[in-house]
Amino acid sequence: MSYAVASAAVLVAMILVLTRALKGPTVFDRILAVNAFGTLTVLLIAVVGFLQGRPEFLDLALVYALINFIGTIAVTKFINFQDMGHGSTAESDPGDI
Amino acid sequence: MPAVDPFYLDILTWLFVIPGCVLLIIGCIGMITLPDVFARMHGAGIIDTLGLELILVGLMFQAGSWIVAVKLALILAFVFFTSPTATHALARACLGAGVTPKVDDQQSAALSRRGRS
Amino acid sequence: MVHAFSLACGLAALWWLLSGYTIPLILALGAGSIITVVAIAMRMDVVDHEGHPIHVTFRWLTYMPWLGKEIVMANIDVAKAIIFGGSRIHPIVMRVKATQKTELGHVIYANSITLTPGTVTLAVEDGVMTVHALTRGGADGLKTGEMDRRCTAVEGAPGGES
Amino acid sequence: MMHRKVVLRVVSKFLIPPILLFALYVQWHGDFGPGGGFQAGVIFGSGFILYALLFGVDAVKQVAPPWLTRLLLAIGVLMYGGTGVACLLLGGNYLDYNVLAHDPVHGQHLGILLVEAGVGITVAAAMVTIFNVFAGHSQDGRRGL
Amino acid sequence: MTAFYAFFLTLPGAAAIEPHLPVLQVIVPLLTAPFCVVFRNGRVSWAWATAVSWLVLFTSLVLLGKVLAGGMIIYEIGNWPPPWGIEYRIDAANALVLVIVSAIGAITLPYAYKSVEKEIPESRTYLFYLMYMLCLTGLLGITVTADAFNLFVFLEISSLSSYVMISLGQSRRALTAAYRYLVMGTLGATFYIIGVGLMYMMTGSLNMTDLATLLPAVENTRTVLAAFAFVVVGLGLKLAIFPLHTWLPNAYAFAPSTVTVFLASTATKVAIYALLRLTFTVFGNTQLFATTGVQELLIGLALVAMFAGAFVAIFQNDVKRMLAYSSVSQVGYMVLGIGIGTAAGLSGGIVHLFNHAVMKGTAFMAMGAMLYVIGSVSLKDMAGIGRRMPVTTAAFLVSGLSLIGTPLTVGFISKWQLVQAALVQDWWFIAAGILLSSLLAITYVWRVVEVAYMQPAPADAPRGEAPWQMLVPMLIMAAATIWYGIDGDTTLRIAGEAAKALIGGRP
Amino acid sequence: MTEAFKPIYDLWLQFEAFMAGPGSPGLFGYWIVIALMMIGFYIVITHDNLIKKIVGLNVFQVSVFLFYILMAKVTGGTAPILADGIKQYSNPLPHVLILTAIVVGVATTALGLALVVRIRNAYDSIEDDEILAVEEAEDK
Amino acid sequence: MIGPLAHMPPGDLMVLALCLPVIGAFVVLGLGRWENARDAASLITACILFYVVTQLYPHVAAGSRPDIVLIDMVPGLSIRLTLEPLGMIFALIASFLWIITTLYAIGYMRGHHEENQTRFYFFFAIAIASAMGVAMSGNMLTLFVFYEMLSVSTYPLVAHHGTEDAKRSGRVYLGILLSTSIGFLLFGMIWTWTLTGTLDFVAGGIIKAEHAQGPMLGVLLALFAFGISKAALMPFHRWLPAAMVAPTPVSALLHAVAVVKAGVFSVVKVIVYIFGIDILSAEPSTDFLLYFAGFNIIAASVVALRQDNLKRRLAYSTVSQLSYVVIAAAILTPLSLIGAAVHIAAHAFGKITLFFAAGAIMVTSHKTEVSQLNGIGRRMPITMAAFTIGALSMIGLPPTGGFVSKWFILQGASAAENWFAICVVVASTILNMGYFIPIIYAAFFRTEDPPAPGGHGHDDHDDHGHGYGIKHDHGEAAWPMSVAISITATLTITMFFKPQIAVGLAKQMMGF
Ligand code: NA
Ligand code: NA
Repeated sequence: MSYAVASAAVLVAMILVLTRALKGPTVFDRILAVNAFGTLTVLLIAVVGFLQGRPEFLDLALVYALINFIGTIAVTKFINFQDMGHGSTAESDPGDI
Repeated sequence: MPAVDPFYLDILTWLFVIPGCVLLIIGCIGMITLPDVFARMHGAGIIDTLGLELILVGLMFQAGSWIVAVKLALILAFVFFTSPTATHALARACLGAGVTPKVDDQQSAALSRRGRS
Repeated sequence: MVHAFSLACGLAALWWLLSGYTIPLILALGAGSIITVVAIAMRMDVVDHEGHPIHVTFRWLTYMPWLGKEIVMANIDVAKAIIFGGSRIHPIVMRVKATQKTELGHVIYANSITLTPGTVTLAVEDGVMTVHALTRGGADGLKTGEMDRRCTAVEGAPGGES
Repeated sequence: MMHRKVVLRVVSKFLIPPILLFALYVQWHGDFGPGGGFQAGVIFGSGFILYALLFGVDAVKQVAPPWLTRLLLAIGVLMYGGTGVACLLLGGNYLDYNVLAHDPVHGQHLGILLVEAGVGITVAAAMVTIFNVFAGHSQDGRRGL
Repeated sequence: MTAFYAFFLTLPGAAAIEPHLPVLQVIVPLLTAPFCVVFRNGRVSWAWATAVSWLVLFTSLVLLGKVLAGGMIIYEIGNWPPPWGIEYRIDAANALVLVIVSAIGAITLPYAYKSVEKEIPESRTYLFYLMYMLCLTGLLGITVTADAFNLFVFLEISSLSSYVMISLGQSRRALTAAYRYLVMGTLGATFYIIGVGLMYMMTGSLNMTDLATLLPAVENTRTVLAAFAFVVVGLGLKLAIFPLHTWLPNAYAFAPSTVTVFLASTATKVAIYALLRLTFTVFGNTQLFATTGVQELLIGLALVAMFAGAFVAIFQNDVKRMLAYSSVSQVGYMVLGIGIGTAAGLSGGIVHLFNHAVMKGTAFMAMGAMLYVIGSVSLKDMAGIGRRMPVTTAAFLVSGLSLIGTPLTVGFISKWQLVQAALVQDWWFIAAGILLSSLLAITYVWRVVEVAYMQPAPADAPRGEAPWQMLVPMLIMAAATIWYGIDGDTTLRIAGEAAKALIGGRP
Repeated sequence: MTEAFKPIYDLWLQFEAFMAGPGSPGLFGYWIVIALMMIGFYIVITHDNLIKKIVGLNVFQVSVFLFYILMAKVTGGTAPILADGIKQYSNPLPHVLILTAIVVGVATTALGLALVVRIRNAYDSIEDDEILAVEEAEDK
Repeated sequence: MIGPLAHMPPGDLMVLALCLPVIGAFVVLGLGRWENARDAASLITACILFYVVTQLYPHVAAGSRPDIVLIDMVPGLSIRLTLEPLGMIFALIASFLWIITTLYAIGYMRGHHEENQTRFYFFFAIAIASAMGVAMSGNMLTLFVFYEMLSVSTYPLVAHHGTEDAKRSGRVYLGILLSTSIGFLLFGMIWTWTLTGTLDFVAGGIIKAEHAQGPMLGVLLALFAFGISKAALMPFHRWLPAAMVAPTPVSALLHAVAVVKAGVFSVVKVIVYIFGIDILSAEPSTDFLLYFAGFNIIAASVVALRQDNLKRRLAYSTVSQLSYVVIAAAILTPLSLIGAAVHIAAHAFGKITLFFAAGAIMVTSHKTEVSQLNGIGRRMPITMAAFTIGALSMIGLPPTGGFVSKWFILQGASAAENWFAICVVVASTILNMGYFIPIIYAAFFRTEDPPAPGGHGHDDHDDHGHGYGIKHDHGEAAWPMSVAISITATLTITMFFKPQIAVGLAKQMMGF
């Protein structure tokens, strides 16, 4: 029961976060939201793993956490000089995070 | 794992999971209601810290084997290290792109513009 | 070399925790894996006091409970701010002193700030952190400098490692 | 000298070795459930990508030179396919591991181990290669993904 | 073909290899592809790919011979019995498609050498050949596999590699074309696996033969109905049936010439084969095709495609694009054959798979040659090209006549078979539609012919033929366009066998 | 439990059953799948931003992964016994399928993003309508 | 059977007859740079071809039907040559008139300083090859192939001048011919094949009562009749006037040698060998053809009356005359069908004479309109005499071939008591007179108009320039043209006195 409650909460949270991801307004809001969504996914995988009695899902959760982190770093690294739809200042240093 | 009455473990789990869920939802609401991306990072912070932690700790009581508990701990540790790092990187990226925080007073407004130096 | 050895030990522990198998094949594979990873890590030049800070382990463990308490408090603070909104939300950008001597120390401090909801480190410079704070409580808590002090303590005596 | 990406650098330096080890753990424990090789490859490759993000593509090219990643890419695929072909040569059908050893169970074990290793190597090498290609190439001075 | 198989058996070692040919057909290109990365040299990769592609062609010819001689070939990967293991199953239908794909693949590579050298930067040519081989692998895999999910995997292997190949085009529009194809292609493939998933849910099997026996029991459930719809729409996207064709014209127009030749002649064909296989083998024992309106839908869309594609083609000034729209129209003929649904209709559709591959290959090869020499395939740059590049233009003319459906070209054979299949069913309007749409084909072909032959060439216009490496494959294809237009019996007979294999004993 | 809350309670039971795995996944899972599918498809179709399209494509694909995971619960769990009594380690099917689909999805996403970057370099835009306008102007 | 080919098997002769013009075409292409050699090659090829065709005549006259299968495409579907009497007539006409037309063309093209002459002779030869193919086709598919080849190969001839106007006309020409043949003819063919499993030309027809009955038969016949738009049944006749932009030798090719002849030839073939007259006369729904053709004759004649441009008037005359063949076939009596066959020949000689004359007038005097021809008979007596003979043949008066064919047609019609056909033939004869007699009258009995002020332009190439650039101080046409005109005019008369070859072959066709 507690797992189900937790998973329900995570799903609700996911929906809330998704609305932010869709609303933006800046690309950074979206990145933040996607990152949070990733964290929630890690949580969901773990909870569902318990719920279904398949703890091997935890490996998957860990992998997901890793990819979430690296993905966020990569996107923030590229966002500054790629200017995905938002004005960047001339002084921005491409290599900098 | 030491043999403990599952009933107490369940109680413990509930004690952790419910606050965790509440914080999770609050953090998400924060991500929606807070004024700008910097402020929303604090909402995300709630999710990444107590929201996640409480639920995972709650699950640990149900682990049933050391190995599962250890894996949960590893996830916790990993998020513990990476989540602030990612948030920090994102904040830097915002400043790098010229997105400055909405702030309440003049001094910090000036600071925020210099913040990326 | 010391760091390489300690890294190998750390990795072996991790392997043991993860695997839990005592089959010779798996153990052999584990040993091979650890050697491979250490070799790659050394090639990458990530095995040093920064990348593998064994020297702070103990002090860090004593710092953790305090940080945990701070995180809980900050969570409650920010949660209130989100729920009740209005005047409780008072975003500011401020600069706080960072007295750590090493980069590792700075990182511990910066991440501690970010890890506590309500404050996010925007920039790390020599001796100064630029921080975005959501609530007055968070900002005031940081201004007391307690966290700075504790992080400096975790860092320990500077210059001892190379 | 204080560097601006200090937080990321220190955290990543700390995380990379465990990540790589975790990848290998997944790799060698993967034969108890198929697909381990792929996940392991992804994790291993991610470790390198994290490194590249921090220290640049050139640094990663020093650790794993392009010729090496390319070679590994090919070796991985060939390990995967070669195991299948080995089955053919030993008189079985393609990927019929039973013929790989005298004992069919050992044969299956060995076959899966080899195939998963091939998959893991391929995926990791592919991730690094793709990242290098996209992050390292630039058109008229602009850096591109 | 059968003789070829007999010849193969006389080769040393043939007996040992022979049982494994179905899997070798796919893994040979798959396992040899990575070497391109190792070579990292355009020329070596080219030579390697060429050698392999001819080996692949050899394999497919042997397989076709074997199928024609002895019926279906079944191969279990890993010796796991279906439904757990993946099974390869070759009958006349896919043996023919294998030959089409591998023959085009083999004949395009010699052509590619010069064309790629001109159109793709040296540093990327090895990547190109790598992708070419992967694409070939994917297409062959789609064709041989009897596993619905495995088909998806191969579909995506071929698609991903084609996206990359298209994006290597010279114009920046190649990038957007590749992107749009990627989006549409991925949607299509995802639709397809949704359909497969639904079938799996109902039957617990992914093996096509297994599905064919299990589906009738559950055919009246909405799930199976939805599965059928998803599969048809998904594959419809891949094969560019109107109105899901929007990705095709730009993808063909802006891809490197070699890619256009290869994809236009093979990719949509294989997708059509997949649709045939799913419709007539997997769902073949159910009544869904006839009762759910899918048949009428396919016929309707095919007719619209035939006209709309050809009509839009008329107004194109870029001839590659014109031919791309013509492909939309020609795909309509093939789908029409599926829609008619009888053995005669199917063989019409299947024979058009082959015939269109040959004629469109010729046409796009001619375009590649023109691009090589005059640097453009725009009508305004083609004035008097008939005299500036007589051989190339003649080859184009042959394929153009075939697109129209002129007798003694392959186009005529397919149209004949299709019209006849429609008339046997008393579907006059379809027969009339096939013929009337040819009139539109006349118009667009004639626009080119007029510019090529009736307009004087500007004095300073570049002239001369493309290198012989390009001419020879082009002429071989043009010759095939005529040869199989004259000897329609061979292809029609195999197509008839294929149709029989697909629909079994039913009429 | 009053009558008024019964439907909500039923829904909850269904949800719980759905999350709990083995057995019938019920309608709940498929609602989610369908919702995700629609959302993803909607994003792909309606958005002009090339990256958003890729995101939509991902959501669409994720719905399929979820779908297969749900199905794994129906059919999974049994290990096939091979001909000469050799037991396989586990039923590879559902996992392999999901994993393969994920690999394909990741590859597609990577390629799509790479294309977007190159498109942006070439057109200075990642808005489909702007790019189309440029291309139409080119056609004339 | 004389000469080197005397002992060649007839099948090989047919292949030779098919290949010769193609070979000639490529020789012409190769000799393109040397005008004289090129034109000589053209002429020599034409002569050899005629010789080859004459070598076939004795076989056919003796009742044998040379037959050879060239290509087996699909079982029941082949490219096959079979020579029967009607085809023999057509082959003889086409190959003979090629010689004359080449002769004429040499004079015309040089006199007119035309461009791209090599292309002209090349495609002319290809068109002849196609016509030979049509004539000798052993089944409907073969006929269709060569029919289409004829359409395509004549396009460059029609659009010869390469002007926008010429190309537009060329498109109309090709557009109508191809769309009707693919839209209707091919449809009808495949339908027939679906019904019968064969497309061979068989005496008595291949469509039997068990294949098709009732209105379906009418629809099928309509598909063939309108699909063969080279027969210029309204409303698909527009291509013929459109093609008037072409040089005159091309008009000759279209109107006399090959194109329209291929059309009516095919119609007769279809009626006789695909349907068979028995099944058609038994089915009332197929009668529409008779009425259509009748309407066509009258309507086209009326239109011709209203044309001032000489070539257009001749073109509409052709539209009308072709329907004589169709109506003759549609009467469905053996006699009328003989008339149809003979009329193909008679019209060929008559109309080619008329076109040659029109072309000669245009090249020599730059006159294109009927209203400009006052008194021209005195400057160009040979030309206008020949024109008169041609006109008489069109009207159907003795001593011309036209009389013979009309005679057969009327006989057939009265035998069938087909009053409609009789009325149409009589009425059209009057109309024909209406548009030919005034020309002859003006040419010989009116005085020449004085030159318009400032209207001089000696080397004006505008051949459809409607009145300006007229030459006034000209004489008879150049000798190659005059010779050609004389020969065709003579043959028109010969057709009256010695109709045996055509009539004999036509009778054989009907099994007499
Ligand atoms: Na195509
Ligand atoms: Na077409």
